[in-house]
Order: sequence, then C-alpha cells, then structure tokens
Amino acid sequence: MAIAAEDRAAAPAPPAPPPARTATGRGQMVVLTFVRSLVPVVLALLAGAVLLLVLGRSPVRFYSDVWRYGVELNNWQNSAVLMAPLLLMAAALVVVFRANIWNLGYDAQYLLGAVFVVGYGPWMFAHFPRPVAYAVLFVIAGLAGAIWTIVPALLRAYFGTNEIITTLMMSFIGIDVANILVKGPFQDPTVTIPQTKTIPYNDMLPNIPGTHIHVGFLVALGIVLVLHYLLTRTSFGLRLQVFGENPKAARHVGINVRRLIISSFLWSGFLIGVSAAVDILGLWSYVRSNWNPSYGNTVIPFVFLARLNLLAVIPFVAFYAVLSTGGDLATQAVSLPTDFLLVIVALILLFMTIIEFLGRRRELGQSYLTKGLREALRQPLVRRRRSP
Amino acid sequence: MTAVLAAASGLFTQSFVTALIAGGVLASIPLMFTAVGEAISERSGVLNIGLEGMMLVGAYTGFLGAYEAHSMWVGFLTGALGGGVAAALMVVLSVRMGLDQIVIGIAITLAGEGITSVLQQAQFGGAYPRLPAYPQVAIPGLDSIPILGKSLFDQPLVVYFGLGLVAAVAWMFSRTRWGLELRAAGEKPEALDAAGVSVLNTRSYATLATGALAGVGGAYLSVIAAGTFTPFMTQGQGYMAIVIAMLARGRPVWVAVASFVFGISLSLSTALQLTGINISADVINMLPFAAIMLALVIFARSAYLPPALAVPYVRGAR
Amino acid sequence: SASPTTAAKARAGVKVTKIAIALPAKPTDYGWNQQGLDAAKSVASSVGAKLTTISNIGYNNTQSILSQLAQSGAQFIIAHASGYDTAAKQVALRYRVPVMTYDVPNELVPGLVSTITTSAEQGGYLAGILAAKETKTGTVGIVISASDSNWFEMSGGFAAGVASVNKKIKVRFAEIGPASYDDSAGGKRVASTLISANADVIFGMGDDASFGYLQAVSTAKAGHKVWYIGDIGNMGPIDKQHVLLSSEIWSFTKVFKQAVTDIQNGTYGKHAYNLTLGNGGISMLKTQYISAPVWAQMQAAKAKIVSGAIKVPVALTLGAVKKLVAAA
Amino acid sequence: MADGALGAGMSPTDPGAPAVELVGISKQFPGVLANDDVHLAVRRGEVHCLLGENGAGKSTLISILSGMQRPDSGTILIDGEPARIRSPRDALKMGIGTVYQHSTLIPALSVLENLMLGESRRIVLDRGRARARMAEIAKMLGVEVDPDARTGDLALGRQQQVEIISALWKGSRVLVLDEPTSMLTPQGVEELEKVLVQLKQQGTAIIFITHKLHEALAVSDRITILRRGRAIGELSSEEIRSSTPEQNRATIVRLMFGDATDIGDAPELQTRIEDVEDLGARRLTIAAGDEEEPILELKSVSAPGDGLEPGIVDVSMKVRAGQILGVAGIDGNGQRALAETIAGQRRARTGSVELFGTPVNRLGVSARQKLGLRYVTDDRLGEGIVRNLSVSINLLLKRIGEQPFWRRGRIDARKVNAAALELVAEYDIRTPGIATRAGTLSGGNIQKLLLARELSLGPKVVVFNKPTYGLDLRTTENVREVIRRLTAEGAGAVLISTDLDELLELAGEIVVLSRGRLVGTVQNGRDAAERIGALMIGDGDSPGAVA
Ligand SMILES: Nc1ncnc2c1ncn2[C@@H]1O[C@H](COP(=O)(O)OP(=O)(O)OP(=O)(O)O)[C@@H](O)[C@H]1O
Ligand SMILES: Nc1ncnc2c1ncn2[C@@H]1O[C@H](COP(=O)(O)OP(=O)(O)OP(=O)(O)O)[C@@H](O)[C@H]1O
Ligand SMILES: [Mg+2]
Ligand SMILES: [Mg+2]
Repeated sequence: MAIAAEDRAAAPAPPAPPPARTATGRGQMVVLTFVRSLVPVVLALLAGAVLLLVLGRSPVRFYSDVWRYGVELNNWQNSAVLMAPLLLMAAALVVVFRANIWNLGYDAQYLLGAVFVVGYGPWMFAHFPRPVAYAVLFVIAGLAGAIWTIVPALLRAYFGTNEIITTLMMSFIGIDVANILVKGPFQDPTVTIPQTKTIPYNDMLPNIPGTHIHVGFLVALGIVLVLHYLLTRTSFGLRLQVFGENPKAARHVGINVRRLIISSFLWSGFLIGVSAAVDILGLWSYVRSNWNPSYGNTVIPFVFLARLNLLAVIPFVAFYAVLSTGGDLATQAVSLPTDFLLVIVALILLFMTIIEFLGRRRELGQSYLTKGLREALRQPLVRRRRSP
Repeated sequence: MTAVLAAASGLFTQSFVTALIAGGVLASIPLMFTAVGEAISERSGVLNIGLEGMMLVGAYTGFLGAYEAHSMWVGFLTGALGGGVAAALMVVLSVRMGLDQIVIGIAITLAGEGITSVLQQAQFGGAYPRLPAYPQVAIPGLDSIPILGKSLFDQPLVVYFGLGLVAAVAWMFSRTRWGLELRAAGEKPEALDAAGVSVLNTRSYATLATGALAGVGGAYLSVIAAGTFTPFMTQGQGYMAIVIAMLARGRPVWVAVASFVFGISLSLSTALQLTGINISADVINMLPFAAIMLALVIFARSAYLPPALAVPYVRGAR
Repeated sequence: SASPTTAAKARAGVKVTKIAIALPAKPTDYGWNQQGLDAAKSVASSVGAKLTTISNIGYNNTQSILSQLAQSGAQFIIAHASGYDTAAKQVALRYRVPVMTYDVPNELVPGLVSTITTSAEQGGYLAGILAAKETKTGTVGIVISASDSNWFEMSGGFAAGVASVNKKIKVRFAEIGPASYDDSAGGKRVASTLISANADVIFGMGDDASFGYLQAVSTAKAGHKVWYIGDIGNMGPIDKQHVLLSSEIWSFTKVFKQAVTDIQNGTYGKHAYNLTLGNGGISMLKTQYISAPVWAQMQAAKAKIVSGAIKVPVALTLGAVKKLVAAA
Repeated sequence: MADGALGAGMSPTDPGAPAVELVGISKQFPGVLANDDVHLAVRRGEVHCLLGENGAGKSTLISILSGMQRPDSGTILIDGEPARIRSPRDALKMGIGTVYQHSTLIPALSVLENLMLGESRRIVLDRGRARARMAEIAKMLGVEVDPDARTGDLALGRQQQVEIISALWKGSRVLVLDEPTSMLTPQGVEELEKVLVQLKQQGTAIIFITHKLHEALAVSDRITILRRGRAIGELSSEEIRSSTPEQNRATIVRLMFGDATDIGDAPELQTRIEDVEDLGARRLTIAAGDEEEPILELKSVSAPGDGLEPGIVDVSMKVRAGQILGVAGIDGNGQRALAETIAGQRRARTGSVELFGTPVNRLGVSARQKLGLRYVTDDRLGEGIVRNLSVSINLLLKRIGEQPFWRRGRIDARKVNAAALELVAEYDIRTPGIATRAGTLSGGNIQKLLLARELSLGPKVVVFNKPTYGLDLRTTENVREVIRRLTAEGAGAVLISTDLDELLELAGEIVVLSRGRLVGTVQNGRDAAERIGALMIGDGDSPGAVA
C-alpha cells in the first residue's frame, strides 16, 4: 500500500528541540559576555604587538606605557574626562540609529552647541548664580544641536529625503557657521588668534571631590543609564525599534511615524548639544576657530559594536578613552607617530566585530564558520573527490 | 567696491579663466574616480564607508610606485593595487563573512590613515620627496576652442581615462550582464542568487573595483594633484565621494557632473578670493553645500538607495 | 595652596633639568614643528636638561597630554601651538609647572605662564620687498592654508612691503580653506591658480599644504620663472628645482633659553616674549638666488624696522589683510 | 521511507531512474527539525504534488533541491546520478527551475531584465534574443506579458506568470512550483493547469506545492504528504484514480493532520467548484438586515494608489453588525488602497469613511483601532510583523504603550509574555517559543500570529485582506471559522479576497472591485459565481486579467 510511512507517523514525535536558553543560562551568559568582550581586545592587542615587533618596537614597552599614561597615577581621571562627551555622543547616536535614522551631522551639532555655550557662558556666569547658568547653558547648547537637525528631520519625515546626505550637508554648513561665530560675534577681541572668550576657571563645572574629574562625567553616565532604560523598557523605545526594523510595520501598527522621526532627530541633536556643553564647561572653557574634535566619528564604531545597546557602549568607550589618553605618550616612547593608535583602534574594531559575529552565530546554533568560508575550505577537497 | 572691480577686471584674462576651469577639472577627478567606484559598490548593496582609507592607501602606494619607477602609470597601477588590497579586507570580512559593513568600513579608514602615516615616516624619515610634473595631452582640434579648449582638452592623459571610465561604467550598468547583476545584488540579492549568480562574488568584484578606483583617485591626488604624499591628504574626499554617489543615485554620468560641480566650486572660491572681495572663506566654503541643501529642500527628492544596501546576504536566512 | 608668586620664589634657584615640548604635528615639516623642536633640543643640550618630546598630537587631547607631561616631572613645558593655550594654562595652574604658550600676551601668570608673540609682519615686509624686486610680471601672490592670525600678519606685512617698492605691482591673495593646514593637493591647486593669474613670486604659508605650494611652483609652466618664498622653516633641503627664493625663518632658540633662565631666576611669567627682526627671532633666509643689491635693500629696510623708522602694519583679520592687499 | 515503498510506487512501465530523487534528506533549524529523513522521487512527465500543513517542511525540502538550503544529511540523485547541489546555480545547471514561495522577481527591473538575469555568459546583454525567447515561452504557456513593464508595477498574477517563464527560461528538466496558485484567480489556476499538462507532455518533471486539495487532485500524478518534516505517505496516480475523490480526500486529510482532525467540508477539499457553490448557499445564514445602521460606511471615497497600482475611485459601501461584506476582484485592482483607506494607513482624497456613524477621515490608525477597527494585512512579512522582534512583542505590536502591558510607559514583561502564551495556544501558532524571532516562522504561522493580534480584545469591524492565501487546509478552515464566529458575535467584516470560493463560502453580499471602482454588487446565491466573474472581467482589459 502506498502509505508506507503510516506506522512511522504513529511513532513519537521527534524529540523536542532544546529550549533556547536553559535554566543556567544567566550565569553562562555573563561568562560568555565577559569572554566575548575580552577575547577581541586580547587578540587586537596581540595583533598590535606583532605589528610593533615588525616595526622593530617593543610591544611590552608600548602597552605598559599605555597603561601607565592612561590609567596609573591620576591618568585614569583624564580618561574619565574624555569619556564624558563620548558617552553623550554615543547616547545621541543610539537614539537615532535604533530608529534606523542616520544623523551624521554630529560635528556641526556639537560645535554649534559648544560655540553657544562659550558665547553666552561668560555673560551668564556674570549675571546669574552658577546652577542657573549651568542649566540654561545646557539647554541652550541642546537647543542649538537640536535646531540644526530640524531641516533634515522635516525633509525625512515629510518627503523621505535621504538623511545621510542632508545631515552631512548640514554638518559642513554648520561647521562653517560655528567658525563664523567664533571669528565674529563670539571672538575674544583681546586675543590675537581667532578664538572665543574663555569661561572663567571658577565657573567651570566642579570636580567630583578628590579628583579632577568634572561632574559632567556623572551627568553623562546618568543620562546614558536613563536613556538605556527608556530605550529598552518603555513604549517609546519599542516604537523606535519597530520603526527602525520595519518602517512599514510601524505605519501599519499605528505609530505616528512623522512625529517619531522628528522627535528622535531632535533628541539626538539635543543630546549632542549637551555633550558639547559638558565638554566645554568641564574641560575646554573656550573654542578656537577650526577646532573640531569629531567625537561622533570616534564613537560610531563602538555604538555599532555594542549593537546599539547603551550599557554595552560604556566599557567600549572607557577602553577607547584609556587607549587614547595613554596612547599619545606611549607611541612617542617607542618613537612612532601617534597615528599608530589609529591602527590599533582599527584592529580592535576588526576583532570585536569578528568575535561579536561568531558569538551571534553561536547563539543561533550555527557553526562558527560561515557558509562561504566553510565552502571555501571544503571546495578543494570536493574537487579532488570529484575528479575522475 | 570699485577697488574690487578694478582688481577683478585685470584678473579674468583668458588664460586665468582657462586655468580656473582646468583647476576645477583637476580637483574633481579624484572625487570622480572614487565616487564612480562607490556607485558601483552601492549598486551592488555594499556601502563602502572605508573609501577614505582606501583612497589614502592608494595615494600612498601610488606615490611610492610613481616615485620609485619614475612613471605616473606605475603610480596609478600601484595606487589601484593598494586600494584594491584595502578593499580585499572589506570583501573578506563584510561581503564574505557578513560582518557589519559600517564598522569594517570605519576600521579600514582608520587603519588606512594610521598605516600610511606610519609608513610615510618609516619610509621617508620625515622628508617629503616630490614628483616631477607630468605631461599634459592636448586633443588636437578641440584644444583650440577658446578658453574651454585649453581648460578641458589639455589635461594629463589620466583625466581622459577618467572620463572614458565614466562612460564605460554607464555602459556597463545599462548594457551588460555585469550591470544587471550588480543592480540585482543591491535590489534583491536573493533573486540574483535564485537566478544562479553568486551574490557574494558579484559584491566582491564590485567592492574590489571600488577599492581600485578609490586607489586611483588617491593616487591621482598624490601623483598629479599634489605631486607629493602627505598624511591625511584626502581631507575627507572619501566621504564626499559617498555623498556624491548617493546624490547621483549611482548613475555615473551624474557622478561626473556632481564631481565637476564640486571641483569648479572649489576653483570659483579661489577666484572669488583673488578678486579681493571681502567675504570670509567660511562663507565661500559652505556655498556648494548650502546649494545642495537648498536644492534638496526645494525638490525634496529622496536619493534612491538600493533596498539591500549595507545588508549582508546570507543565503536561505529568514 | 601656594600663590603663584610663592611658587615662583620657591622655584627660583632651582636648576631646570627636564624640559618637555608638545607639538601638534610631525616635527619634520620644515616649518613650525621642526623649528620648535630644533630650538628646544638646542636649549636643552645647552643647559644640560633632558628633553621630552611629544609630537603629532593634534588638538583634541591636549589637556590630558599636557597633564601627563606635567606629572612626568617636566620643569618647563612648551605647549607649542596657540591652540594649546587654555589647556596649557589650566595644567600650569593645576600642576604648578611653568608652561610656555603662544600669542596670549594678557594671560601671564607669574612663575607659571608666559607666552611668545611673533612680529611676523616684519619678516613679511622684507619678503614683500624681495618679491617686488624679483617680479617680472608685476604680479605676486600670497597663499595661506587656513585662517590663522600669524599668516594674516605675514600677509599684511608682505603686501605693505610690496607697496613700499612699487605701488603698481598687483598682489593676489588666496586661502585654501578655513582649516586646510595639511591639504597639499589644495595647496598645489590654489598656488597654480595664482601662477596662472600671472603671479611669478608666491609667498606661501601653511603646514603640509606648503609641500603643495612648492610643488606648484616647481612644476609651473608659466613660460617664465616662478619663485617661492616660504615661512617659518627652511625648505631648502627639499628644493630640487631651485625655486626657493627665501623664507621667513622663525627661531625660538633664544626665547626658550631666556625662558629657562627666567624660570631659574624666578622671573618667569612676568613678561611675554616676542620674536622680532631685532632680536633675531625672525630673519630672512639668504639664498644664492637673491642678488646682492636686493639683499642690501632688505637689510636697509630691516634696520629701519628695528629702529622704528618703518612701522609695519599688523593685520589680524582677513579683512585687514584684504585691505592691505587692495591698497598695494 | 523504506526502499520498498519507493519501489512499490514506481510503475513498471517507467523507463530508467526518476528525473530527481531526494534520498534521506534532513534539515534542522534552530528549534525545528524542518526535514526528517525525507525521500522523494519525481519522474519525467509527472506532476508530483507535495502536500502538508503550514510549517510541514515543504518549502525547506524544495529549497534543498534548488540549492537555497544545504541539507544536514541526505543525497540528491538526478537521473540516478548523485548530484552535488551547493547553490541555486548548480541546480539551474542541472535543469532544475524553481518558482519560490516568496517572489524572486526584482520589482525595480523590467520583466525582460528579470528574465535575463543570470541567463547568458555573454557580457553584453542581447535584448533582441531575449525578447524572442520570451515571446516563444509566453506563447507556449499561452500568456501575454509586456517585456518592458517594470515588474513591480504588475499585478501579482502577472508576476506569477513571469516567475514561471523565468523558471522555464533555462530549459528546465525539472520544474518546482512552491504554491504558485495562492494568488491566482480561478481562471489563472486553470491556465496554469493547462501549462502543466503541456510541460508534462514535453517530459518535464514537475514538483507542485499547494494547499488546495482540488488542485492537487486535478493535476497530480502522484502526491506525497509531509507532516512535521517527514514524508508520511504517498499516493500514486493509480491509487488516486482507483479511489473516489471522497476516499482520496479522507486519506490525505488523515495523513496531513492525523486522525483526530475534523476539517469539515472546506471548499479546498471539494473536487469540483460546483460543490463549493452549493456549500456557500447552504451555509449562508446571515441575511443583511437593511434597516440596521451600518457600523462601517464608505461614502464616495477616493484614495490614491501606489505606483501603477490603481487607488480607489468613488467607492461607497456599508457594513452592518454581523455582516460579512465580500470584496471580489482580480488582484491589483485597488484592494490594498481600499483596505488601507479603511484602516487609516492611507488618507482618503475625497469622500468620507464613517465608523458607527461618525466620520473618521481625520483619525489615524491607532485612533481607529481604539474605536474597534482592525485590519489584517495581506503583506504579512512586509508590514505585518517585525522579523527581528520576538513572537511575543509582535503579538502585542498594536498595543504598545497600552494598559496593562505597559504601565506609565514601562513594559510589564510578565503580562506581555502571559498574554502571548495565551494567544499562541489559542491560535495554535507553531513556534519554538514566544521569544523566537517572528521572522523565522512559516508563512501560515505568521498569519495566525497576525490574526491573534488583530482579533484579540474586542474587535468591532475587521478588514481582512486575503486572509487565507498560502494557508493550509486546517488553518484556512480555522481562519474562516474565526471570521464566522466573529460576525456571529456581532462584529462586522470586510473580506477582501481573490479567492471566489472563499467569498462564496463566507460573504452574504459581494461587491466587485475593478480598477479601483465598485462595478457591481452581488447577493450570494446560486449563480453568484458567474455574475461576479462577469463583473470582474467585464471590461476585459483590466490590469492583471488573465489572458
Ligand atoms: N525597546 C523596547 N522597549 C520595550 N520593550 C522591549 C524593547 N525591546 C525589546 N523589548 C522587549 O522587552 C523584553 C526584554 O528585552 P530583551 O529582549 O532585551 O530581553 P533580554 O535580552 O532577555 O533582557 P536583557 O535586557 O536583560 O538583556 C523582551 O520581551 C523584549 O522583546
Ligand atoms: N531559514 C530558517 N530559519 C529558521 N527556521 C526556518 C527557516 N526556514 C524554515 N524554518 C522553519 O522550518 C519549518 C518548515 O518551514 P517550511 O517553510 O519548509 O514550511 P512549509 O511546509 O513550506 O510551510 P508553508 O505551507 O507555511 O509554506 C518551519 O517551522 C519554519 O519556521
Ligand atoms: Mg537583551
Ligand atoms: Mg512553504
């Protein structure tokens, strides 16, 4: 009879697949996460060491110097100070990236925020108590950043205009506008070089007692934590994510897509402005013409590595801050140009992406090797077997 | 004001206008090479953020080749090779393994910046050797057109190659199997795969071509435009090329037009200054960007991006 | 904490054995960075101090780098870029280490912060005379890489120098971009445009962009000889095509040496330092291509500037430069 | 499956080995064993039908044959020779042409360009030759498609035809069709059947996947039934012919779903369309009470379409409580515009949409939702779900921010998960867990997810857009049951479908949509099918009409 497999149908169903996460999952996850963050760093540092050896330099010297100048003594405090604007920048980028919106106008948004802080700062501090002045300056900087996103936001929300182009264009324009402001209304007439007035030393953000880390660091950390909560646990965060993953679905489920686009742009710009305020009031105190720290470029790869998860961004940024603070002197000590650090950062990015990727495959229950690679490895064997 | 006009009146001689246009063409060529390259990979679904790094590597290897071999052509060849090698990294990691194109692209840019700077110092110990000027080739007949003749048709040979390349790529996109496959890889890779063409190979070749073209663009900068290599000499032109490719919606002829507009606007900003007009360079500088922004606001056109851009292709994934 | 004056007193009599210099770019630029480093080296060896150099650090991480130099025990830090001023002052105050800044004469702190200003226009004036004498086409060009006040000063002085010789000579002025210090390709493009606008002497200012100027001049096909006048350092060693007519050289050696002496005497930070033609901080490079009579004329002008008989205008903004250029 | 079984299935007159033979194929996905030691043999000149419920592993099996998936174990024999199929390209080289379940046409390219894709090894495209070849194949299939039309602008039915042309383009020895009829009109299905007969005669081996039993029985020479990844049984042509349709039906249903299933007599089970009509007339109990106030009313509504697809023009209709209003029409005649305009995803240009007597033109999707309006989209993957979010979040996607799942903006994961578990159980959604990425579910299960989402929590008016295409018998029947129950409980429904049987089974009143206009209203009854059909193709050259 045809139904040959009838008896097999009666046999018990295939064993249930193992549940995606077992009971001990949590602990395992922690270990895995730890391993996954550590391994790429170690690999990158090893690769960097090989490179140093090739260049005839001592890796031991180099890395111990990075540690020495980036962490030891008071140097970790310098690293922490560098983290403050980077963290806020990361927060600003995560807000839009989660919605799959590309705000690449961060340079202008930052500089405009910075310029307005130093532009109005001295006057504010002269006329208002410090807390009021801080609050107002933070808001001014935030607004400066936010306002600079409005045109791309409206174009994207109403006409779907590609925001990669518009934000970049606005960035080029905004950088020039910031320069014009520095050389024009906000220039310090008493100094020969084009730079703004300086915020009085005493009016800078106070330090965390016992350190020379300004409280802006704590502000940045706080904002990042709150934002992480907002993005992962609230309806706002989920709407953002739905839109980011599938804009058509967002429209279908009744999310007000225009409002979402505009508000995430504005929030992003605002946070970038705030990062400028924190950085200027905590560290720089003035802006000179043509200055552009371009924190966004620094932070973008880490934001992606952290898979747009702000908690995960924190250690990445900390790591980068240490490397960057310690690296300048460390490269000098082995008589290499500081640009060598770029190579190290690139290596770290590479290895982190690779390990992230392997981890994700693992999670999906796949082989560590991709299909393409496996085939590439298998192909020669296959050919041989096939040949007559 | 009268002084300005007086200064300007003596300025715009025929030879000066010729030089301005020629300068604009020269400035636009590296952008054009690179942006045409980006158009290729974008069409195939690979967003190549590493362009800046590939250009720098090309600039360095191109300079080295031209310098050592005393030949501009060797320079372009080594430049293309250098850019291609940098792109090969992208091929292996992003196209083949499917790693995040943006992170890898940024890593390539960083590595390109760092390595060329380190090597430049190691190789030349801080000296900045320079290359001789290379001959220009006039196209007989055309070069006798007043002003335009000398500015457009008396250029280094590689400029004509660049223009030829634009035409060739445009032809390739519309008339050849490769063009069709590239577009398919960016539009709907699973469809290309189902049609029996390897998406990964298509994207790999596209990325390699992009790297080689960015390398030529970089080599052009060091070999022709500057005659020397200085670290970070691309000055963000790689990113500019991405914008141009997007603005041009990946169409080579428009890429060329956009690059040319940028080059000419650079030239014009110099000309404006030479008239003695007292406008800050910041204002002059932002004019082209402001113009693009204005155009985008008025026409509100969305630059079309292939739907599968920057999405790694994994066969059979859901 | 101790007041600055007591800090200075406490340090008086202490021998400076550790000097540090922080440079924004590579010290092989035949310009600002190289001049700074050379001067620091020579001073360190002459006073028997150890020199810590950190170069190519850009402008984004200054505060922490200067802090590290302070913590590493340097007794004198040269923050060799005007962009480092504010950070340098803060580090000086925090770690109580004498620091040298640039171009901020009103920001002195006794014992801790002093500054170097440059009368760059004086050299520019001499360069202008030289250019005016050498030009055959009656047009000379100025190209600067970025909006930098030192370059404005030199440009203004240059225009005035040209005008002092012959009011009929046209001066063309161009800037590559607001921040194109290292844009060598842009440098070559803009310098070439100047040449095609008939200029046959180019006075160029810029960091790595200078290599582009030199290349433009070296490969010019104007049908006549084009000369290049450089700034700050001496590009002679890489001038294979013999186009380098002269250069306005800045020398920091004397000033650094004076600063060390002042630190050891407890008088640092009470006055600013200035590079001038008179004190040898500024000089014109004499090359074989400058004819004797022209050189003599330059020397005469130099004497008048030093004596105050010639007042060279100081242009601090682009607008002021353009006025002087238009007047020339 | 034992070798003996295969041998038994083989007719002694068959010369040589089967054209294709899959031997012992297994494929595991995370959490699912999609294929478990499957055997399948297809002969030249034979239509071999694969049946099985949603998620049974049919698509996976043919994906393995066409090189889209690699099996974990098992071999493929082509003409008795072991074949190594590592990529779609290998499969194409061996003459295996496939029409996938999800379209593999590129909307932005022209029809001709789609067909030329991967075709020749020559570098310069030869459009002239391609045009000729396309004309040839189109003629053989008896279809007419404009080679220069942008593929995305074609109606789905037309696109299906292009897909088949594309599969035959490379001279297929084996043709695989994964649910090719789900979007076709009855006429379209008939045309396809003719084509299959033609190809059979030319010796092509055909694998045909469908959820409609009458189609399977009409065209196939052999039927294999998959259940939970296993080939659970096979019916040969002799067996099919020697049994009555009812016996075949009973056997197949028993194999597909196990013994305990009661599918009733869904139209898919019927072997003749006439039976369906009887069924519809028998079932229709709800008479449209004219006196009752409509709960949903469209008054002369016009709305724009997308691209070349028509919008709707001057559409007026009424839905009363307890009524199912059917909307018939060939796909691509404004169905989507109609559904979206009602749902609030698209703004009406003129006219007014009224819910419970109040105009809602100005209200957005979520405001209309709060009034009790629901929309079950036909674009399940494109807009229905967010692939990378979990099943649980997808189930509550339309309640983001609402009590009790969100409190003061914060998600209550426990409540969300509890609700999700309940819905998964109630709607029998086959998923490894509620944390599974929704994108990995099979098509049928995604549809169940959408239904669960839309129909929970008190719907009052529901727009269903092609609610059962691609669903298996049981799921289809369940969905229809859900729709019936819904209206029995007093809700109203708009049922947009290209499946006439479905409309005849469910709707009391059927309006016909043609090029965005309502061209007529038909009360369900004996000759409803003919009248609707006439209206549908009334003006002949409407887009997507089957030639
Ligand atoms: N942006 C968001 N806002 C609200 N809820 C979300 C958001 N993103 C995901 N969720 C849902 O919230 C729950 C928890 O999120 P997530 O998927 O991150 O869980 P997890 O990985 O188990 O937890 P953890 O946050 O500890 O990594 C899940 O049900 C998830 O689907
Ligand atoms: N790429 C994939 N990743 C994960 N799971 C998958 C993948 N492809 C298929 N599956 C799972 O394998 C099982 C079989 O799916 P398949 O698509 O073969 O079913 P089907 O019989 O074609 O169903 P339908 O009738 O709904 O099309 C399903 O449970 C599905 O969720
Ligand atoms: Mg999580
Ligand atoms: Mg299927």
